[in-house]
Amino acid sequence: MPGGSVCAVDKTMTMKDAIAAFVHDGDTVALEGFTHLIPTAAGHEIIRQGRRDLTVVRMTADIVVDQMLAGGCVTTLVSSFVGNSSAGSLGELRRRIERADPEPLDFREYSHYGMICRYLAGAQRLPFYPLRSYAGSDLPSVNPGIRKVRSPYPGPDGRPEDIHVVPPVSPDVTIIHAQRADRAGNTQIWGLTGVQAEAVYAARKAVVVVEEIVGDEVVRSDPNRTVVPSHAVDAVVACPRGAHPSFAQGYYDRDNAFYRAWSHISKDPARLRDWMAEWVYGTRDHAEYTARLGEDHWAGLAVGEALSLPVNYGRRR
Amino acid sequence: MPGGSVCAVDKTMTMKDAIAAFVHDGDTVALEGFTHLIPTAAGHEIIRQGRRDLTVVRMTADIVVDQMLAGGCVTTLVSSFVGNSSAGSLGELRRRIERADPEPLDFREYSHYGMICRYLAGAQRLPFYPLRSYAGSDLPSVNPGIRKVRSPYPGPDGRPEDIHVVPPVSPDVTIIHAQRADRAGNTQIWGLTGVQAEAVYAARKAVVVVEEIVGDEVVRSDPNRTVVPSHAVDAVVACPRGAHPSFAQGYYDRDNAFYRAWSHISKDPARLRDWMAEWVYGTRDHAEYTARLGEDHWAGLAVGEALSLPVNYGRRR
Amino acid sequence: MTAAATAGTGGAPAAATSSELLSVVASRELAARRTVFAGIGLPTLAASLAHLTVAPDIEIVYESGVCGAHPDRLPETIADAVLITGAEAVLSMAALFGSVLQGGHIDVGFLGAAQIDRLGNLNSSVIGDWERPAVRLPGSGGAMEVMANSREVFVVMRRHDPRSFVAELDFCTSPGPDRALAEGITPLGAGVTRVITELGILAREGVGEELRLIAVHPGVTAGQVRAATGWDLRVADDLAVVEPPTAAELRLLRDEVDPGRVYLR
Amino acid sequence: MTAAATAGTGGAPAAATSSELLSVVASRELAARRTVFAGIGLPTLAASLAHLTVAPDIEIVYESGVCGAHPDRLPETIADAVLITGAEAVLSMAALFGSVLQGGHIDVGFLGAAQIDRLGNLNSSVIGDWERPAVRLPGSGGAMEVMANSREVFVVMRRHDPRSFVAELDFCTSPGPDRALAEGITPLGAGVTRVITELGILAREGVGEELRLIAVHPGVTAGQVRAATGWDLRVADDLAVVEPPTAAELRLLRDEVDPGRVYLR
Repeated sequence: MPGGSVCAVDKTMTMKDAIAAFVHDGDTVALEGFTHLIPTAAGHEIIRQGRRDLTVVRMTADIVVDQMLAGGCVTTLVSSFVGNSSAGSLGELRRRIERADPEPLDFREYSHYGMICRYLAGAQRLPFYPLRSYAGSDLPSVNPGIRKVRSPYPGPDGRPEDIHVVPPVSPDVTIIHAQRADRAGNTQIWGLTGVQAEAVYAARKAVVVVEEIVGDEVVRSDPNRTVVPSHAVDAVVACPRGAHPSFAQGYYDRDNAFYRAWSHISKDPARLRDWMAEWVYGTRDHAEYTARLGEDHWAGLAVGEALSLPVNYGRRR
Repeated sequence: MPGGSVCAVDKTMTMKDAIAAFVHDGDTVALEGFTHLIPTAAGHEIIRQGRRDLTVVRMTADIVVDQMLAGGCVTTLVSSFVGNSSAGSLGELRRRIERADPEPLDFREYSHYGMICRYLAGAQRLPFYPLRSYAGSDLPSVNPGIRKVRSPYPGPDGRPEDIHVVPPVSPDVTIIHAQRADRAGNTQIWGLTGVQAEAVYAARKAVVVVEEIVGDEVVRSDPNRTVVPSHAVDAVVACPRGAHPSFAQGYYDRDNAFYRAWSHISKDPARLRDWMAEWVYGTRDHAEYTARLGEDHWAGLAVGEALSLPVNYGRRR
Repeated sequence: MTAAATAGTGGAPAAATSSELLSVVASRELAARRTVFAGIGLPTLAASLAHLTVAPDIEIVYESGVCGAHPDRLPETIADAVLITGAEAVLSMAALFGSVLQGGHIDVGFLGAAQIDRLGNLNSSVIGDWERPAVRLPGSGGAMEVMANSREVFVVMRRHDPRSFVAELDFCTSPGPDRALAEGITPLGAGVTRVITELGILAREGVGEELRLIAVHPGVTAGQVRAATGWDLRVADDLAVVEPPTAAELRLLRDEVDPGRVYLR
Repeated sequence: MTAAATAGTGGAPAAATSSELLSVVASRELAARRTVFAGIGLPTLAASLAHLTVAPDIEIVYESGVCGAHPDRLPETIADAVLITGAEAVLSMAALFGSVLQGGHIDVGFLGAAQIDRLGNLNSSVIGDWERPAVRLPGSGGAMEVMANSREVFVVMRRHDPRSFVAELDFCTSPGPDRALAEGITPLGAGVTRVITELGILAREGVGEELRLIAVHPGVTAGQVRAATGWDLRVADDLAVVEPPTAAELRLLRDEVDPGRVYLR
């Protein structure tokens, strides 16, 4: 049988090369990570490379989406929550939607589970996915993508039963952030795993950004921890602290002060422009961004140790 | 905030009490575990307690189902694979289906993914679940449960698209075997996790049989390992080696010799009757069954150590 | 000996703040409930206090996937790292929304909103027109799913005024069962059954029922609440006065639930 | 330096057994394939040999949920514990069948069957009538899904006789694309494209095509194969003779893939 000694395909790339190779003008790009492991660094590199006319798919359109809007990358947004977490508003997004300033935003609005089901349908190559949301909501009246199907089975009361459905989403590329992967792309996540696996399987191509690339033996010591197997991954990018200002469980904590600050930064177009100039256009890459934040800043986000107890996978004797 | 010191509900029960409380004549009972962690001991206790007229739902109807058929417990079987793994045949099942001997068996046949989708629909409280199986198969002609739905979205070629669907299954009780749980029912499984979580969520009640009950701190050191949370569990039964002749990753290996032997035992009704008398009716409980197998036998199934490397969940400083 | 029993001893605590009042009143409504779908803030405070008083077996489920959290610090978001370390389970969002929430495992869901109407329908999407709103709010998130799939929904509204309690929503994000049934679809739960505000408690029994004022805080009159409500609010014949937070409740809230006063500000 | 290149040195190995022959021939057909959905037995041997020869990047996916297995012993079942320890990933069956298989990630699926017809439709359910069969076989398992969702399907049949290669199936468990299209449903893949037997290799290009005999093993004639087939089997104009297993292939199979001869018996 093929053993561990055989070299698997090496999919590691720099962030610059991965974005250049897998994100093109006009693409549909999913960025996932629910509060945890938000692929911010990838979003910044998309802005630096000046991508245009993107359709961005993201359940929680938060800071990184506001930044991509400010970078002029996005014409269409598919989302179920457009806010700066519980910390306030997204200034650029609100200007785009409320006043078409500086230009209109094509917003396709769903609910959280509607977005999850769109990924599930995309991942499972289904024409639609049924869900018990939307009945009586005004959302279907502004989103023709939300439709209904009649069940071929009688309902609980014996009469015909209708249920809402959403269509699949099949991004050109999905980008996620994770704690670690091997060079072939076997990706391990712990803590909140969100909708990352479904978003990757729904996409034509997938880029995984990780805190660290680890040896095969690390991944293989715990195969249940692998949330995305290598066959679904096209590029692996090592980018420590690439999820800032969100957090990476066991690596660094959420930068809550930055979330609160963002509402003020993004509210003022001039201040937002300055911030983008300094932190995105004014940094070569994420390493420069993290260095500019400074080690004192990172020390404030450092976390202590709470190790999982090992389990025995067993070995035939 | 509520801390770890608060006592959660204790759901531990003996196997005898759990089967008496949660399995009734005429019930629909799902037993899941795909090759790994098959709840054999629970099946034996159902036989000992003389349950009748059960509808058994199990993807792979294998040895434990053949035994429950021989015990006269089952009138209806819902399954996608009726065979003794790759080791041969199920004698009692074949007699029931091929010759209605000693009585007919109502067999509702699906494919593996059809069964998985029935559990998914049950767990998600959906009227149906769509899947790309069954087109052109003869199975829908003998199973009116398999139907079709027209998608409300145009197909890839712009024309209307049809897709097959299966109905939900909502067992009265689902029984699974797992490596470990806490007393409240937070259940951790590693290795093959099969369809256990979906089968539990699809059911009205759930019984989890485990190799060992562990302290809260063990489960909580690794919450991503919890496949079934306590809110979905009604009883926790400690029953070491309760999955024999199947295996429990990290605890004991598969008894392949028994699988091969079963084809011969079950082929001969007299021999099958003797086996049932000795090993099921002739044992008070699973502890007596495992003791009768003998420590030499168990030594042959023992496994060595291959520990997962720990991950850091982190702690705020 | 329960914590609630011991916390009643000692000197009288300071008067309750608005946050404390809402948390305590909401916690009492959770008596005997088992599973609560809660966001961070007052709902978490209420559920945590209920755990120490009227609902010892309560489990808080967070939209992010966490079940049975045992944080050693008060979380600042529904996905705070401290909720994960030491939790009993972390589920994928597909499992959480599909099997747990839509599967029917939630007894009480907590929701907030910018607008609520007499049937407990909620708006968290826009003020004004959806296409070009005066104010773009965050949208549904999981609110629509919490409404459709929880057995009942509690709403905590700090502000009780005619701009929030409206005769007609600008947009219906999360519909109660009446609107769903009008479409021929039967939801699992009863929709909003309790609205807890700075003025009192509104209640609704289920399908076809309007919210009614069932209790006012001490010193508040039914007339004041009706004036603060944008529709002709019905008042219960047996209108009660809310029992103020007890010394025991306040001590638990201040000393055990939120000693750092992250949410009790 | 590849293993295949080095294994050719040394003395001539013993002649190939039937199992070895089928494994070697199947392995060659996997050239440049990436993901293979395989059961235990000959398919695993073929994929493992292909990994060492014509398809170094091949990944075997097992129906039980295992991806990227690195067993230190030869597995006896698709869910053998030795497949899990050291694997790259273990998925739930819902993810495996939903996202991996139905999601379209499988290049080649391996299937067996009791009966196959000229279009590559397969029966693994019953001999005789479904209601009261002469022989009840295991049924679909995941076979129907492998057929519908793999880009192509390879069938390995030890026995090549008119009882297995039939004009009309007793029951169609796993239909090829022609039968699905007749129902107006377009499947992902081409259905069965290769059938490897003790007599030779049958091939089929895709929709609307019948299986044709494209190669025979040394010493076998087209007439023999036609006589062993229950329909009027077409024979390729350029009928080839299968190159026998090379010494290198046999050494790899015997020394590295199945040294314990678990399946090569």
